[in-house]
Formats: sequence, structure tokens, C-alpha cells
Amino acid sequence: MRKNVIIKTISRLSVPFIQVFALYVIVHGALGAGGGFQGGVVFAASFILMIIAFGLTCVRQRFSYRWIVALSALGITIYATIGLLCLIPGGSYLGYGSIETALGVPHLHGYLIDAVEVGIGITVMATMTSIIYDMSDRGGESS
Amino acid sequence: MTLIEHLPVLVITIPILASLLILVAGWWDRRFCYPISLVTILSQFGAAVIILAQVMREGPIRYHLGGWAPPLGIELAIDSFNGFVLVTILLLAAATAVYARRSVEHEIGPEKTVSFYVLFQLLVTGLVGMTITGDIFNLYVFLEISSIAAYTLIASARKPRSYLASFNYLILGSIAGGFILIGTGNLYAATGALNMLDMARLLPASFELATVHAGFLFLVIGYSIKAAFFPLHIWLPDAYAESPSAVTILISTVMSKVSVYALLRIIFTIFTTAYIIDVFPVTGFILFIATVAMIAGAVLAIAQSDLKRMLAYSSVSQIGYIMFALGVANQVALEGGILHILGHAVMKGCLFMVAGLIIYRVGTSRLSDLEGIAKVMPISCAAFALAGASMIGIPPTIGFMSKYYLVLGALEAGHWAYAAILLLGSLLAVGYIWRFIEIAYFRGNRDGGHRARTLEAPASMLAPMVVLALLCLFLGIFVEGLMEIVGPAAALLLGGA
Amino acid sequence: MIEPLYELFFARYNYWMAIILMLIGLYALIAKQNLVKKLIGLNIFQTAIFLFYISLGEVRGGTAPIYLPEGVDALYVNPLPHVLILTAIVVGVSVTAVGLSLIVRIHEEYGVIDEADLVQELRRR
Amino acid sequence: MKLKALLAVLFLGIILFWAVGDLPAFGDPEAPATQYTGELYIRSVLPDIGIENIVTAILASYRGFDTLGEVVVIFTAGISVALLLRRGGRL
Repeated sequence: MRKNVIIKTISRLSVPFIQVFALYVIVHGALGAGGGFQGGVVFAASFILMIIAFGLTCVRQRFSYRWIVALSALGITIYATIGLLCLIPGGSYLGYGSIETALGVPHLHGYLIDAVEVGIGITVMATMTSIIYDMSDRGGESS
Repeated sequence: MTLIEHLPVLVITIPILASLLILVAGWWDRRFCYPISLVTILSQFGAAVIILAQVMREGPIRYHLGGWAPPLGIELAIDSFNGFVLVTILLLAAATAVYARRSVEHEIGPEKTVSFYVLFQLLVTGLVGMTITGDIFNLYVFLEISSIAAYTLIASARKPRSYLASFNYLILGSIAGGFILIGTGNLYAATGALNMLDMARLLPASFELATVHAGFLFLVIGYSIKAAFFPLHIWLPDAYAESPSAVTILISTVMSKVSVYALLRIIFTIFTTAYIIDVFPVTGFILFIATVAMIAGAVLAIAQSDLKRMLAYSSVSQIGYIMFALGVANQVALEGGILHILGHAVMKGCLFMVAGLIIYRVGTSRLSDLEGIAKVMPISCAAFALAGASMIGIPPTIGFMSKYYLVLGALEAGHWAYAAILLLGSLLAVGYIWRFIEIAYFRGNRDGGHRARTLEAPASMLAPMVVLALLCLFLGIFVEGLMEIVGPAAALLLGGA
Repeated sequence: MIEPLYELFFARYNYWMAIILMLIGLYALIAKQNLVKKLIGLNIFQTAIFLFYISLGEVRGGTAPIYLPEGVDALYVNPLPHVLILTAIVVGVSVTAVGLSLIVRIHEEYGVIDEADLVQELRRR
Repeated sequence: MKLKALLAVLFLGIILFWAVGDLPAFGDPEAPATQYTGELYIRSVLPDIGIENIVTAILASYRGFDTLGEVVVIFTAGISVALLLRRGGRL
């Protein structure tokens, strides 16, 4: 791979900003435009930028397949488990309101929505990254 | 007690979590995948039986997700019709899961086992979701879960041709998905509702709008592509013939049935019989296409030189029988059609299992290479003969019962010619079933030498096949018990809500 | 004379745009020989459907469906199509990803991604 | 192939053109979709859930099951791509 100082430096600088922005988009979902999907995709975009700038092997050393797959499962688990937890106080599946009334915490409904959005964001980020890993693994390098 | 109440949603969400468990456990040790998958599908089947029993006892279940009642939220609606379909598909999925282990070891290769079982589980879950949801957009979401899993599972045979078959299916499936989305959008524009029963309530006011007609056409065409209804079946033969045996069984029995179910549900529950008979008369046309499908599918099946491909075309023909019931649209014919959903699933599952066993042992499914196979695989060929008899419609098999009701319904509605064509279609079924029987039993005397040893497959593959073959017989004999579910289901479809 | 024409074409121009895009996408999906171009056609087709849905939810003078501070009297557009399309977009992305990886495999097996060439390859084997 | 495509396009086009006349006009506040569920959601999100973004409220709460399905769709796609393309490894 050719050394390209400008691309590497610029991506090194912008990746943290992209990731912070992605987190903002995920967490801000309940208050304004944003949400888990959008944030997750923006987060995955930062990985794509890193792969373009530094190469797949370099990125994969830090975030291995193992972590990425585990994260994509974790996101759905968060979502589905919050749904199942709602059954305990007697609500129906995904009925966050039942937890809110059972615990008596105000605005818990909104916080649970945030938690669910985080779950969505994790899965979308991890899956997008996994797809990019798999696709950029093919081609030039071997076979 | 409360758990029973939540069973409709648990039957979808627990398997989703189980598929994640398969992924994580499989990472640790691949041998964990299969038991988890099997236990999940078997417990889904058990749950489905409990749900159906509850529906028959206490009437339809309506489960409001999140506690939000319909115009706002999504509901799961289970009545006798989709309860019956739910049990049918999970019965076949359980049989396939038992069958799958050896077949997967043989055809997929060890490094892909984990993802295969994850997708297998997701495919079944998507189909279960399609069956019990009461929301038309939710139906689309589950349809896409099952479709994406199916595209990949077809390609998991890892043969060059299977990639092509999968890609062609992906293109057609996406067109179908797009059509379904457009149709849903048109209905949503006309009514503002997405819940099926709510839509059925609001729709009569705007029956005359072209938007509603267009929505009807798009939904019917979209789901017909998915169900491989005759002129739209072009993806089917390749997809069935090139995929691994376990996947062929699952998509040929379960997936096509769920698409047909969705079609019946949309036409009868949302649009009601008043629409398809008086407002936008399509029943005659559907009846015509259905008979063409029966004949053309059977003729194409006779023309094939490969066992799996022959059975694939036979599916095209058999889907025609179910659509025939839709075209006649009276109580007796619909009973026959719903019975055929179960009957065809059971017998086609058995036949494809035999084809899978032959591939497992002989390595090919070309008919010309199978001469005298009955001598070395006696149980499999006997099962083929029994299921084939059911396919033809020889009494007292389940295939006979469903065709009997179909003919009876057609006669009741005065469609003499169509009833005659249906019988002709059964005669053509003799053509392709007999071809295999003849090759397997009565040919190949000249080189019987090299196949002296019996080649019967392992018990875990034989057992589900034998069970399905016997079911073809016993369901036909004890059809009275089934009619207690099928009768109300047909009445429910005709009654609208 | 002008009134019905206006009603059909200009008051509903959003549908015409969506329909034209749908037809372009469907044509590319079926007629193009190159498998990647087929997928591009699929994406155009799906995006056109998204446009159709989103424009269904439009309300003249409406703002984005996020509550404005209390006391401000606001008209919001219909939020439901936005939700549905968020789901449909994800489905479209997933189908595209699977389709592209199938194309990668087909290219590895046959060395070509053009339908005419594929037919030739299949015949040759 | 071209002919088949043109026929399909023609067929789709005719149905769609036919349907347009009865669809609500662009931005029509009287449209059934806006009048029925649209208004209902806008009125009930604040008292029911208490967050500002109506789309998020519907996405995660009212139609949360759709969203669960959608997360599963993308997970399925990730596993699919892994099955098709990944070399070695555990998947």
C-alpha cells in the first residue's frame, strides 16, 4: 500500500469526530432528528474510512471479527431482552409503560426507548462493519 | 398462566434469541449448534400446538404488542386458519430440523455450519412471524427476514449454479417485495390503516377507487411471485434443484405455503369475498390460471430428467390446486384448499427427503442414474411410493381427501369443466410419479451387481421421512378430526372478519 | 378542461416522479445484462417506492414530526410513512449487501458478471 | 430480455397511472392516511410516551415489533454475507 500522508492524517483527525457525532445521533434520537439506525450507519462509516485509509489488516487488528460479531448479537439481545423484561411486571412484549409504572420512575419510558436505540445502533454498526470486512477481504490480496 | 398468554410473541422472540445463542455457542464449539436449533424448533412446534388448542377452545387470540391497541400498535392475530398453518409449518420445520444434521454435514462443510444453522433458525422464525402477524407492514418485514435467509441458504450449497439460482431468486424476490410494498402503500393511502382487520373495516367505503384495485393487484402479484404461482414460477426450479437438501425441503414445503397463506389472508380477510366476486371480479381469472398451472406444471414435471427438478415442477402444479380453491371461493373448495396446504406440505416434504437421501447416498439425482435404486434403498422408495400415491390422489391418502373436497366444491359452484381438468391434472401426476417408480423398481436388472449392499441412509434421516410418509396415509384416514379445524377456518375466510 | 388536467398532473406530480423512477428501475432490473447494473436498477426501484411513501405523508405547510416547544402552534407531517420507510431502507440495504456478495461469488466461479457471458460459460461446462 | 422488460414496465406503468387519479393530492391535509392514523399519533405521543421525536416514539414503542424485525433483517444480512464470503474463521 502506498503511503499517503494527507489521507492518513485527515482520517486520523476526522474519525473521532465522526464517532462522537454518531454517538450524538444515537443518543439524541428521542429529542430530535436521529436514532439508532442513522447513528449506527454513521459509526460504521468511520470504520469504512479507517479501512480505506489504513487498510483492512490494520483495522482488523484492533477490532477483530470476533468482537464485531459479538457486538452485532449484543445489540439484538439488548432489544429483545428489554422487550422480555416488560413481561415481568405484567405488561405485554415491548410495553415499556409497564416497567415505568411498576418502578414508579418518571420518564422511564423515554429512557428505555433510548436504551433500545442504543441496541439498534450497536447492531447496525457492527453488522455494517462486518459486511465491509467481508467484502473488502475479497479480491486483490489472494486467489 | 401468564406465559401461555404471551405464547404468541414468545414463539417469535425466543427463537430470535436462540439464533444468537447458536452463533455464540457455535463460536465456542460447532457441535452445540445443531442441538440448540433442534430444541428451539421442537419447542416452537409444541407452542404452536398449545396456541392452536387455545384458539379452538376460546376463539381467536389478539395479542397487542407493547399494549398499544390496533390503529396505533401492531397486533398478532391468531385464528383457526393461521393457527392451522402455524402448526403445519412448524411440523415440517421440525421434521426438516431432525433430517438436517447429516445432510448438512454432508453438503455444507464444517466451517459454514454455524452460520447455516443461524440462518435456518431465522428463516423458520421469519415464516412463523409472517403467519401470525395481524399487521400488513409487519408481514412485509417478516417476509424479508425469511427471504434474505432463504437467498443465502440456497447459495449455501456452494456450487457455482446455486449462486446463480440464488441471485435470480433474489432479483425476482426483490421485485415481489417491491410490488408488495407498493400495494401496501396504495391501501394505506386509501384507508390510513395498516392493521389487517382495521383495514378490512375501512376498505368497503373506498372499494370503487382505482387505488384499491391497484393495491389488490400489486399485493396479489407480489405474493404470487413468492408462492411461485404459475406464470411467475420461473425462479423456482433452479432454486429448488440447486440448494442443499435440507433447504429444499424447508423452502418447498414451508416457505411456499406461507406465501400462499399470506395471499389467502390478504384476499379473504382484507378484501373479503364481496370484493373479489362483485366489485373486482377476478375469481374466474384466478381459476383459469390455476388450472393452467396444474396442467403446465405437471407436463413440465414429466419432461424433466432430474428428480429434484421434477419435484420442483410438481410443486408449481400443486400450488395451482390451492389457488384453485381461491378461484372457486366457496366453503367446500376452501376446505379442500386449506387441507391441501397441509397435505402438500407433508407429501412434498417426504418426496424431497427421499431425493435428499438419494443424493446423500448416490451423489446424483439424475433419473437415468437411479435405475434399480429400490433394491438398495427399499424404505426410501416405499416412502416415495406412498407419498407419490398421495400426490396422485389415491384414496385414502390426504392427497385424495383434499382433491375430493376441491372437486366437490367446484361441482357445487357449477364449474364442471374445471373439475374435469383437475382430475386430468391428477392423471398427469401419475405420469411423473410413475416414472420414478418404474425406474426405481422395474429397471436396472441388467447391472444389479455393483449395488448388492444396502445403501439405506442413517436413521436420523430415515425417521422423519417415514413419519411424513405415514402421515400422508393417517391424515387421510383420520380426516374427520382435521375437518373440525379446517371447516371453521374456511368459514372464517368466507365470513370476512 | 384545465382543471382535471391540473388535478391529475400538477396536484399529484410527486406520484408521477415516483412512478417514472420505478419504471426506470424495473426496466434496468430486468433488461440489463450486467448483474451489478441489475442491482443498481433494484436500488432505483426501491428508492422510488420510498419516495412514493414519503410523499404520501406530506402535509402542505407541515413541519418535521418533532414536537416544537409548547405554545408554538404547529402543523406536523404524517410521521407513520417515515417510520415504515426507515424499516424499508434497512431491508433494501440488506438485500443489496446479499446481492453484491452473491455477485462476488459468481464472479469468482465464472469470471464474468454479464448474463450473456454467463450463459456461454454454462454451456461450455 | 429487452422486450420482456418493456412489457413488465408497460404493465406496471398502466396500473400505476390508473391508480394515480384516486390517490390524495400532494400535501393534502384531508388525505385518509393523515386524517386517521397520522393525526392519532401526533395527538397521542406526548401524553402516552412523553418524548419529542414522534418518529422515534412510533419506531421504538408503537411499532417496536417492526423495528425488532428490521434489526433482525440486518443481522440476517450480516450473517448471510459472512456465510457467502468469509474465508476460514468460525462462522
